[in-house]
Amino acid sequence: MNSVVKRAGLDTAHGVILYLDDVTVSFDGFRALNKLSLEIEVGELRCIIGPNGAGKTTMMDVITGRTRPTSGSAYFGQTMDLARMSEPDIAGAGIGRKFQRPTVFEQHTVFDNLELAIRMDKGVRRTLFARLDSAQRDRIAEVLRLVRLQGQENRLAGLLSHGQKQWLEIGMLLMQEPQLLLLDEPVAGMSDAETARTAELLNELRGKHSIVVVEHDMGFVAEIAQQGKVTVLHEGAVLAQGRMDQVQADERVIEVYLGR
Amino acid sequence: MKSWRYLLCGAALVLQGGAGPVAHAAIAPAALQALAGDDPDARMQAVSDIAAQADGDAARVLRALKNDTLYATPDGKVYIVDGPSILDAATGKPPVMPDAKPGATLAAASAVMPAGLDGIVVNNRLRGAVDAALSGLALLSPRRAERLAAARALQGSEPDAGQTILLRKAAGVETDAEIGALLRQLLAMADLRAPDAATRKQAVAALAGSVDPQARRMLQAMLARSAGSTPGHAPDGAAGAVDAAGGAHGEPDPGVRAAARAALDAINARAARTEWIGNLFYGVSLGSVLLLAALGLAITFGLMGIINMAHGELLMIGAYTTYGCQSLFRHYWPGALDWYLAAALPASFLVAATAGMALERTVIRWLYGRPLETLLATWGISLMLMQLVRTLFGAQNVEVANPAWMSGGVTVLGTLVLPYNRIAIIGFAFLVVGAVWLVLTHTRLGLFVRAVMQNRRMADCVGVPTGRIDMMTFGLGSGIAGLGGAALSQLGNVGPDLGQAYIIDSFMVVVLGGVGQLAGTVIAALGLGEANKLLEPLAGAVLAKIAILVFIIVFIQRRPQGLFALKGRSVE
Amino acid sequence: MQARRTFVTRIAAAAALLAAGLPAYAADTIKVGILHSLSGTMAISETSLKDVALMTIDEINAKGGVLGKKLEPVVVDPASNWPLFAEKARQLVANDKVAAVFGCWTSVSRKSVLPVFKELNGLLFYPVQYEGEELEKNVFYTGAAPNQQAIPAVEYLMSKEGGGARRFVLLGTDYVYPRTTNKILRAYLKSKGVKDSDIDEAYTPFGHADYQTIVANIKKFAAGGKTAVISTINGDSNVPFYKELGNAGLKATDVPVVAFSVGEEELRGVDTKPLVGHLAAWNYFQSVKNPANVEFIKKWKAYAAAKKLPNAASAVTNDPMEATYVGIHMWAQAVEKAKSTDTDKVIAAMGGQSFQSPSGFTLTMDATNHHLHKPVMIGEIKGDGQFNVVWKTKQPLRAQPWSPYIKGNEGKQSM
Amino acid sequence: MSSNVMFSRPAWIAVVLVAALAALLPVLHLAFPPGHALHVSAYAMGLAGKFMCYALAALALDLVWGYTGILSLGHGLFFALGAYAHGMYLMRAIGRDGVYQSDLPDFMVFLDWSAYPWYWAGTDSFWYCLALAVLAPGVLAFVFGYFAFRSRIKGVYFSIITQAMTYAFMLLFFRNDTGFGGNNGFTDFKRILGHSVTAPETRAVLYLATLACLVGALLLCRWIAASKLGRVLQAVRDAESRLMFIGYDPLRFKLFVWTLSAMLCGVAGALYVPQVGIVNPSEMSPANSIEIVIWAAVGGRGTLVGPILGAFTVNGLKSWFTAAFPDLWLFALGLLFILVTLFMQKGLLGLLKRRPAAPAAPDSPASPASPASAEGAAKSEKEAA
Repeated sequence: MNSVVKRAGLDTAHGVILYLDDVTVSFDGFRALNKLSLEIEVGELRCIIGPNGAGKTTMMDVITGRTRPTSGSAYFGQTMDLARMSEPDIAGAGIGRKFQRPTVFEQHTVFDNLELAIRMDKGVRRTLFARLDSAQRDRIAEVLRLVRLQGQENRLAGLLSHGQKQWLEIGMLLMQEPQLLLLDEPVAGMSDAETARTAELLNELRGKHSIVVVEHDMGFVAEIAQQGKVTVLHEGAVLAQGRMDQVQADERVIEVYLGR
Repeated sequence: MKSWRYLLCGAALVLQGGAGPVAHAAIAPAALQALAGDDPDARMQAVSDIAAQADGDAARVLRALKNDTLYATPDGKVYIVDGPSILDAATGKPPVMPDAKPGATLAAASAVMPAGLDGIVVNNRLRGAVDAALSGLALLSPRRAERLAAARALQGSEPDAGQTILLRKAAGVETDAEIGALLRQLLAMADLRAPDAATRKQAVAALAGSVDPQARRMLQAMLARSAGSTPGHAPDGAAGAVDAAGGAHGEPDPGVRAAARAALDAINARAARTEWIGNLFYGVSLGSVLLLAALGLAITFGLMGIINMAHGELLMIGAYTTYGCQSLFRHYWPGALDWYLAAALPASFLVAATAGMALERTVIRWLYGRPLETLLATWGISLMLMQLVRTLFGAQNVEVANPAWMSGGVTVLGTLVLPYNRIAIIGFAFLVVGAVWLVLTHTRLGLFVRAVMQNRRMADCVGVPTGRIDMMTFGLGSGIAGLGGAALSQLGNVGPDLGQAYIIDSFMVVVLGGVGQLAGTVIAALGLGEANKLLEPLAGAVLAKIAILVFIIVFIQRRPQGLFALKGRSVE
Repeated sequence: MQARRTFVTRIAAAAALLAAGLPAYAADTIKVGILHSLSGTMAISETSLKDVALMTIDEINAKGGVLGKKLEPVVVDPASNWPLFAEKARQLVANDKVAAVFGCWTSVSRKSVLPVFKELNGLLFYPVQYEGEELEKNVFYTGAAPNQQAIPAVEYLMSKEGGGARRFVLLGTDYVYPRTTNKILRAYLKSKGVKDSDIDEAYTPFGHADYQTIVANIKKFAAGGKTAVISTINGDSNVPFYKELGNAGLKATDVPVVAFSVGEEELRGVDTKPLVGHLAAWNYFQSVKNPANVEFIKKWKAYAAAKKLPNAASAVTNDPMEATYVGIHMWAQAVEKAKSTDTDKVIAAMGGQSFQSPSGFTLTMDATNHHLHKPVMIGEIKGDGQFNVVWKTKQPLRAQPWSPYIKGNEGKQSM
Repeated sequence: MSSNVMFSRPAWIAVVLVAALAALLPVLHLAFPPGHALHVSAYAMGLAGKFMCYALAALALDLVWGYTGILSLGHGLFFALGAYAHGMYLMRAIGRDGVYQSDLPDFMVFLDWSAYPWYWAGTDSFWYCLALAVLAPGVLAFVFGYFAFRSRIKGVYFSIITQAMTYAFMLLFFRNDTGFGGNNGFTDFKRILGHSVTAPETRAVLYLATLACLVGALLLCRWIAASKLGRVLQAVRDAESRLMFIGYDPLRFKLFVWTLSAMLCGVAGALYVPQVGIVNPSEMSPANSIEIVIWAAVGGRGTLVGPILGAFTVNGLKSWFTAAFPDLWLFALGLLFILVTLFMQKGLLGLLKRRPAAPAAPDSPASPASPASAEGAAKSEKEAA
């Protein structure tokens, strides 16, 4: 089950890269996801909002293979059944995930972090004999620039600021050249300046990858969603969907989310 | 043993005179002299002869013999030297000596007596005879307990003629049902030898309810064939099998044989049942031991996540504290020695708890969040504690005696003996569990403990003194371990290595139960105990233990979080 | 990378320390090695042997030493770790140049040092009863061979006095001494017409602490006829075993237990009241009455008190301690006779050495098999943790390290 | 800038230097007569040889603990298995010189066995046994590891079940009926490949072989650590889930390093037996496994020189203490462990390298290696490179 580099089998014929169909996840009775259905189109930047416990993270878990749906199906493209794949396979297939709390390899340099993430055969033997070629070095340099960490490459990741760690993590995702990027609260705990730069970064990425952003910060969402679709989750199901202004107008949303 | 006939007369006398000693008759010096001599058979004879007197003097001498308080001088004068008092065995009066006052101490006495006053050695054979004789006398004792004990003591061997007569007498006057039954069974054994089949048949029927191994042996003998047949192997005793080539049956009458077979089956069935129940009890008992050993760890390791390799040594500390208390009582308060545990339990808790808190403050607190480093540090601590005990108390084990009320056991179903100390420990184990549960769920400390364990930072913020809580939690765990040690001291060794014997099992129990799961620990302990004890008869002690370990390894594969795993949404 | 350099210096240091370290020894003393575990599982038994050895050496020095030189004890702690035993033995013989080593308890520790003594032609005095099946030029065995302990004990149990046992439970810890002893006993019992169905053999692991099942089985087995238990349970497991036995109400008058590894020292850890009447077979008991023993006990108690040994008040003597005592004295005598500490000369001189031992007998070292001629005594446990000697041989028996009851041993009786 | 350079120039020099010096011992041993100032006694050489075996075991353990963050309390088992495997050959090599002059080892004759049990088949071949010494631990580790890692057993749980494993094996091997000599194990070896095991030359060769293996293992581990795989291993230690989500399958990496480590331990064991002349089940006692961990910790975990240094220090001290203060040495040793864990998280090596401490990585039972020492690891990597 070597994770393969060429995106074998990713078939986006119908322009849809991710299908969630009637996905239900329940932990001892509690339904974290309740018949959630969702489609992400190729190249789309989708924002997902929702109060705590709406099931955002669980949804991420289902997509990345950490949690198996109790019922329903999750497909990557037309053919890949995410419910049957292991985390590494899914990652290899082209789904990158950024966690809520930034997780990078704190004991490694920024450079090593990116190098580890680089898109290649990640089996044991290949890793043991791996050597960096110039193309890969260029790629790393490029990403460094993209996530605004040039000049930091030899620092230990553990020494980076919170925001920088977030970016580094995004950078690692980019090194994987994923088709689909899942970003869990990318600006949580960031200063306004950092938030702004992150927004820029996402806007640069728009179109190059399909991106799903889960976020609380409405301002940020408004900034990156632009005319794109915004989905509101509530109690594990889609409550509303549409352009930001539509969603914000929807009184059910106001009811549960903006809460008053 | 023809002596029983005298015994009978004596007994008769006793009966006439009602209970209690009759007209005083000194003991024949010849008998005493023989007793002091070293011709074994003569000594046996002497015991019989003395027993034959069946009076207070006889009983006194026999008891003295049994208790190693019978002394003799080279010229065959025999004295009962019991602590400070000296009595002339023959008369039961203080010895008439030129210059020794009555009640002089042994030292004083031996000073005035001919040199070489020396204890009369008893070996098992003699002791057996003495016991039998004493029981014989006790059969007619006014006290029920004594009679019961006597009747029990007489089991295990076939009564001889003289004994039988006495037994009939006793059975005749016996009012107590239980004792009566025992006596009748003893008599039934004698009746098996009776000439007429009817009596034998009755006897066999009576024995069906017996738990006496001797009865079983005799029944088997009846069914066995005389020629080349072994007791314990009973060929098919259907009527007509008599003339088969195998030689004659022990019991000629087929009817009686059938009855005997029925009786034997009844006995065996009961024995099997008893054995099964026994195994269950042993399992619970072993489980309770594991539980006591592991409970402290369930707190320090389970709740706090400290891999405390010195846990075993905390058990040891508890055990040694118990030893200390016992010694103190011995020394200052011998009268209350039986109750030293009452002091030992709190003491062992406090000492171990203090030691634990000291460890926590000095070493462990610096290692929170680095569980595998605590492993190394506590390993070092355990080495030091062991060596410390070696230097203080010596490398040898020390003696911790069961209090009188904890030694011996209660006999159930006739043969199964449930030792009091094990029963006590089972009870104690559950008491401790209950106490811990209460502390954790119904006290402020418990609340804090759970708070800190669930979310240290948050607890800190809401003003829980996490540092102190850590210390007290660890102290609690250590204290529990101390209690465990106190309990273990009642079962096995108290030595420097005591801890090492339990540390691994303790970890297995906690991990199997599920870290942080008190209930899990309890179930795991009992489960392992039972499993071990049910396997042992089949596989032997070693393989049983190996099987258990393999089971644990496999089980952890299935449920990496132990019995009581908490499922939930994955947290990054 | 300076780490590597210190790593070099460390090797060098270690080598220097250990190699060059110790051979410088003063000519006016004779060094003797004491190789007993002072830590780990065997410390329980071996520590007191170390102390007795030191006491004996003091005693000899007090009398002017050997060859006019004082004895200088070299004590090491092999920590119940068998490879460490070998290492320490080599250190004693090769570096400290000791004239003789007194030590070892378990068979495996002896086996692990044997090659060292053979290679370096050292001298080992082994003070513990053992399984036999061994004969080494460089070793003198002052403990009992099976025929000096096990067989007489069983004879006694089968005798009228011993209760005339007909069925036997051979119960032991699973290692070589019990295995061998039981193998020999089984053969012996067979030769006495005991059927296999009347022999039950059971083994428990080291440090086994739960004897409920075992005791229950004994009880069951005993229902089949007059039974005796022959216990080769290893020191530490005896306490739980005896406690279980006592509480399960198996009295010595019903089912006597004779033990070969339970002496006064082990009984210190037990409440003996429930055990009265159970037996042990040794070549010495503290309770034997003779001047030599009185003297020995007095010296030991005095030494324990003087050296403030833990619980010196309750100090007792036992068989291996006596064997150590005898061994050291005999070695001293042999050295005097040989006028040298040279191993071969001493070995030659050891043959026929005799010593008035605390056991009340004069023990002689057999020149041909390096074992002592020893008396055999059977003792019954008393309430005070001492033993009543209920039977003893008239004179010392010659050891048969190669038991005639094991096939392949014919004509192997001497070196 | 990360690179796959194994050693810096000075490091190379150091390695060669140490190896050369160590290799000198047997030469001195053979060349000079006892008593000569330059003579190295068999005792000292034996000791050094023994320590090198320990060092190899510690090195192997550190590969899984220090680098990958998997604490094994069962490495003593792999060590012992290697020892037993080689021991089987040595027992066969005794031939008829045993007590009972039989083709079977004494303990089998003694159990009245008439033939070798099946699992002894082929053990009369030195090379087969050598292979066995590597494969037996390897296979066991692979199987055990596969299931353990697959069910994501981590941290303490893993440590405990490895302990259960070695404990179970110890009990198994203590049984006489298991066919490995029970408590006495294997001892009284006579010859190896026809040469007497006690001959000084044989000793020298064994010593050199051990040295070669140790250096070889050091280079191998260094090479792995310096490779990208080495960095993946540390990533497993620090943030396994992140590693998964960038497409690595931790199971395979753990399994690889775990099995390799077990095999190295097997080698150490195999070299150990002929030099100490005995192997018995107590080698499998949980305490022995813990000691290996302690060597690594004392020397400095997460480094490669550290464990070697630690093994020599701890055992050197042990050998010295047990002779110098037989009654007190446990206090000293125990204290040493405590002090090291409290004040020298990077071990002795940490003392030798003065470096500013770095911030702590998020720590949880799942990532045992303490942040600081992991830091030490990362650093020592850097400057070795």
